[in-house]
Amino acid sequence: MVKKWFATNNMTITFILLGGIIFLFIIVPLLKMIVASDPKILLDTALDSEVINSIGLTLYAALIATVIGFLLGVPLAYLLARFDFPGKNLVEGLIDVPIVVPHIAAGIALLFVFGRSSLAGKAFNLIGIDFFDSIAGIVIAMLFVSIPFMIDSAKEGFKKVDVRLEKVSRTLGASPWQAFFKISIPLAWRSIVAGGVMMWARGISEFAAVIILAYHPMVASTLIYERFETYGLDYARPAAVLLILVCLISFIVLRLLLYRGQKT
Amino acid sequence: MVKKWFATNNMTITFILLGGIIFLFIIVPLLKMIVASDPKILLDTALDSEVINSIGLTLYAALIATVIGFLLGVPLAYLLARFDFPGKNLVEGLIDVPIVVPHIAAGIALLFVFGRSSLAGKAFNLIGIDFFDSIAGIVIAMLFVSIPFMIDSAKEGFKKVDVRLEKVSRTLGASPWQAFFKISIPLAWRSIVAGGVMMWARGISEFAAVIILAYHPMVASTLIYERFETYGLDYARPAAVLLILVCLISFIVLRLLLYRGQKT
Amino acid sequence: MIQVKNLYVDLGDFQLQDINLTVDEGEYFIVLGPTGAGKTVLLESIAGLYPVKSGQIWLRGKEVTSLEPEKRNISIVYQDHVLFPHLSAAENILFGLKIHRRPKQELVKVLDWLSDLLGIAHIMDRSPDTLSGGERQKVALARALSTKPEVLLLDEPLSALDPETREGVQKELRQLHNQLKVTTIHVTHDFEEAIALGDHIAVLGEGCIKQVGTPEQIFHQPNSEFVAHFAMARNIFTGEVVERDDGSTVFRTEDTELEVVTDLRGKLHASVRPEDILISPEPLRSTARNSFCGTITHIADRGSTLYLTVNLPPDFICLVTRRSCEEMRLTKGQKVYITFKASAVHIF
Amino acid sequence: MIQVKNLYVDLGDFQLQDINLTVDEGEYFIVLGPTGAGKTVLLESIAGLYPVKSGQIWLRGKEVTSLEPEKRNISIVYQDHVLFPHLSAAENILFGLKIHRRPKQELVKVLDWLSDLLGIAHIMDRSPDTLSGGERQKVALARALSTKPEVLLLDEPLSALDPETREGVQKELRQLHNQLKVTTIHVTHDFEEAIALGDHIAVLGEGCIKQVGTPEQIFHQPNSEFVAHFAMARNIFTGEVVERDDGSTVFRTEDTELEVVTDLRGKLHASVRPEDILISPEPLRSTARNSFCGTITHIADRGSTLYLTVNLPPDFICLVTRRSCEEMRLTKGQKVYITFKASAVHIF
Repeated sequence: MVKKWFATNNMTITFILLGGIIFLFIIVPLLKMIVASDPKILLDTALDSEVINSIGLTLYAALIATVIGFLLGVPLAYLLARFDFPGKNLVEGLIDVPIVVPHIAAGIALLFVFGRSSLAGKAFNLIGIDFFDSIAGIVIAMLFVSIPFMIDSAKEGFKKVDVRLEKVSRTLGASPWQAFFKISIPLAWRSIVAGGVMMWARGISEFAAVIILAYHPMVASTLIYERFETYGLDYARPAAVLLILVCLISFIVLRLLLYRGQKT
Repeated sequence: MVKKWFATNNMTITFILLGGIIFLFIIVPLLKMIVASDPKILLDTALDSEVINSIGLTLYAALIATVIGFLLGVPLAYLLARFDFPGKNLVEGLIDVPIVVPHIAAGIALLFVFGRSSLAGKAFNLIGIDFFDSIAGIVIAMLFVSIPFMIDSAKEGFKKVDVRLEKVSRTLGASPWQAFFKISIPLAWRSIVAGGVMMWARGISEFAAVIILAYHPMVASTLIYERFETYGLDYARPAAVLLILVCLISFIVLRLLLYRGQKT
Repeated sequence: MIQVKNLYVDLGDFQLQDINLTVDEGEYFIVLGPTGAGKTVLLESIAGLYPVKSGQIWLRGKEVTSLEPEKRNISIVYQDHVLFPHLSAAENILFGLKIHRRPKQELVKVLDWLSDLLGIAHIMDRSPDTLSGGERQKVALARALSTKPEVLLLDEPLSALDPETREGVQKELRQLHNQLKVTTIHVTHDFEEAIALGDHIAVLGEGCIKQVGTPEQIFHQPNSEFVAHFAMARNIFTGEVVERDDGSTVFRTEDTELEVVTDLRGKLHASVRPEDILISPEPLRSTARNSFCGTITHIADRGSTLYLTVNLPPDFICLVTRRSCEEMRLTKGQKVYITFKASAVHIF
Repeated sequence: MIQVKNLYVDLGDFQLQDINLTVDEGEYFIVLGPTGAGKTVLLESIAGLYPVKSGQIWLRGKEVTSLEPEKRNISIVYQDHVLFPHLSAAENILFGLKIHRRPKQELVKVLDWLSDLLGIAHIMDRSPDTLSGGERQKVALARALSTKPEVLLLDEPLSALDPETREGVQKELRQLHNQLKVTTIHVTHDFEEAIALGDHIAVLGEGCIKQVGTPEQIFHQPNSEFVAHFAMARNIFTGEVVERDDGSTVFRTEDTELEVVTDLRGKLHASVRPEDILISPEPLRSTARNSFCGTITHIADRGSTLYLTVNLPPDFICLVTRRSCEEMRLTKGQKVYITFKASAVHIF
């Protein structure tokens, strides 16, 4: 007689039912919206230059934010993984603040600091960068809300690299830079890329902080919102489906590449 | 001669400078906005019943979403932590989809499934629940975008509980339910609460999915956005500062309670 | 009484097959096997904590194969104790009784009984992570005994302890069992531990039961290379440690008396390593306290070394180098003297 | 030559204080100390990988205390090897030379030289996680040697290996050092390993250097209880393993010859445990291959056991029970015979 004590009691059955509700709640809306779409309308939408441009802009701006996040976040992650200093807990807590601060309020705060009338805004204006209603504004909004993902993931990656690997490389003649680029970065690479993917996805998904800084040029979310406000659900839906598909497919492809890289 | 090889080379100095930029980018906007606020205006805003109501509504709706997330997410987390089944990776991947899906699009999808013209919407209407422009709509929008935090955190918590503790309790006469409530839940409690705090914070911070389902009653983010759109930055700022303060203070207090609980 | 019939358990990497065991009421039963032989899984299967592929488990004449673990009244003590970390020692011990909603005065009584029995009254309020290995062990035992189980399962209870505590705990386990007479299944990889404690021993290896028998049967009549491997390394005897009138301590077997150095007393076992035994044609006058005359009954050639079996009785297996053997012209049937120091006898 | 002067290192829990060491050019220097004595940190301090609180490190007459590790040309081999997991064995070995941008033909030459020297040519393309412990060890050694370091630091290089490989690797380390003559500092907690390999030994304990000297000085003249604790447990002798004309293998010291069972040859050490030695008033005719006449020069009372020092020469320390001693009326100055089996002599 085959028996699985852990699977046939009424608790696990109850849990499967309860867990099933929340699981369905997550996938049914997305699935149903995708399945219910008329392929023809979807194709038309995909050829709508306004939609293409806004999705392209979204991906592009999120990518720039991710690159900036990589250049600035990875060094910070390395420092946090390697060194202890007084107040480190506070610094780590502050880095995660963008996740818990309401994004609308974050947008207001960014506009307050980087807007045309602020000091920083004027300084950047001198070198030709304007954050209001511009790609630069979209980028900093995305950067602000998504940077914690990069820092946290890279930090965990560096923590898993035995510091003695760096020490051995130093005794073999490597400078701190060489130890970092030849040992630490290659070994933490997967965590860094995973953080980058999350950061990029989070940047694409941002709406609240973006519209405060830059309603125009319209990112995909803004376009969908405007169509929803102006013409209603049915008109907004195909663009939303398209955006979801682009996000999910990019995300799946990137994750698969990441996992394939793990095996070889 | 005291020497710290790992702290005085030019790489760490460069990293401190680069990391410092992103750290300042995160805290300066929030700090400056809070510091630059006129306490009198802030006080007036805090007494503005519209602001109080919207912040109260936000906290309340996020709390309900968190409670639902607890009731439905914790069982799912337990199943994922304890059992292996074919397609488990897929299920875990799908649970994280709300983090990467653009929130506006998620709102559209939710409205499509739960709106007045949909099947589910009509069914819920029969028992008196309407998701359009209602607290129920705000709650499911918040629930959708924040549930992954609860599930992931609780899952990690349950994974850290030695399954043999449950087994021993079973041999001592505990039913699966008793083992769950007397062993698994108490031992995973900190992770579950931490997940709940994250979920609550994430619910409060949501804007995009909420406005699609329920522009009214206005959550704090919607109110700030409307004031920003209608009257401009200066008028929206005090409410934003107030919301940020409420969020940060709640968050800090909850985290402190959580850490204090850890020590005793 | 517990019976395991044709049990088949899948461990992923390998299987336990055709496991048949009968453990009598009140017996101390040992399952002996190397690390990774699936001993823990076997215990979990008996307790209902691991799914059984096929076969049956009978407890006191009833089939319990598909019974929930909480309805079997079988307790388990894991090797690393697995105490509930959020409960004090006393709460750990009373967990089972509280689950059964026993009245307060019974809880007090049982706690008093167990803390007296195991000598742990002073640590009752402590948290598990402040306890030493030996203390955790005792709390885990008390917790397992609190529900008055029909069967007690012990998973390598001595191997997580340091060598100093181990001997004491082994003695206590014996005493505890003599007092309570609870049917016990104890798994271990330590041959001497098995001999010292077991009423019966089952040798588990390569996914099945290799031999079941009394300790004497296992070490005198191993039925396979696998079992012999456990037994061959030492000369093992059953007997009693007593003090002689002249003040010396001896280990008395049916046939002979060995002088030993030990603080233990009573019915025990002794072992002597073959390489610690000296062979000579005449008796030796030396500091070695044990010297016996016997006959070489068998010579096993192992290349540069030889194993001689010398019958006094009992049989002693002795290791000598080929050069010694040739020089002294040792042959089968010859009378020789075997000599070893009192400190070379290990009592357990 | 490397000199450590008044080194003070903070380890958080405790400190290394007043560390003074002088290691001559080409010497094999052993730092012997118990686990947790801060041996690894001492090596890291010498390599510049751990911050020094005070004191100085001199390398070939230059102070290097505050020099970057990459400019010291000191290599380190950690106990668990710490190979770069993302690089093949060959890439691990060539890491240092590539960093120094050496020409391609030099890389090939060095790789050939090291893979010949250590016999690892066949594993060059493998990834570290597919290598056995012994292979990883050799790759780590080759990597450390690739940059022709002035000083080689070895952190318990033998303790992560299983006992079978250990003896071979120990021999190889000796040979390697004889060939390359690179100044080596090797830390270990194993007394016999220290004796077998060290030109000089420094004993580290309780945060400071307890004694520095040749192996003979350390085991014959321990200057403190702490050092004696390492040395006391065994009779240790220096000498040579040779084959006699009659085909037997003996360990020849200045004063005597012990018959032994070993495959090792050459200048080595031997140890005999005091409890393996038999004492008798007359010579014994037995299978024991070693029997010598000597004089009891000292009796140390340890309660139920006694330690006798018997001078042949050399001195042997022997353990006997009080009863044996009384029965045989052993007294200081008496002539006795000591006997032990060839297999009781441990060669290292």
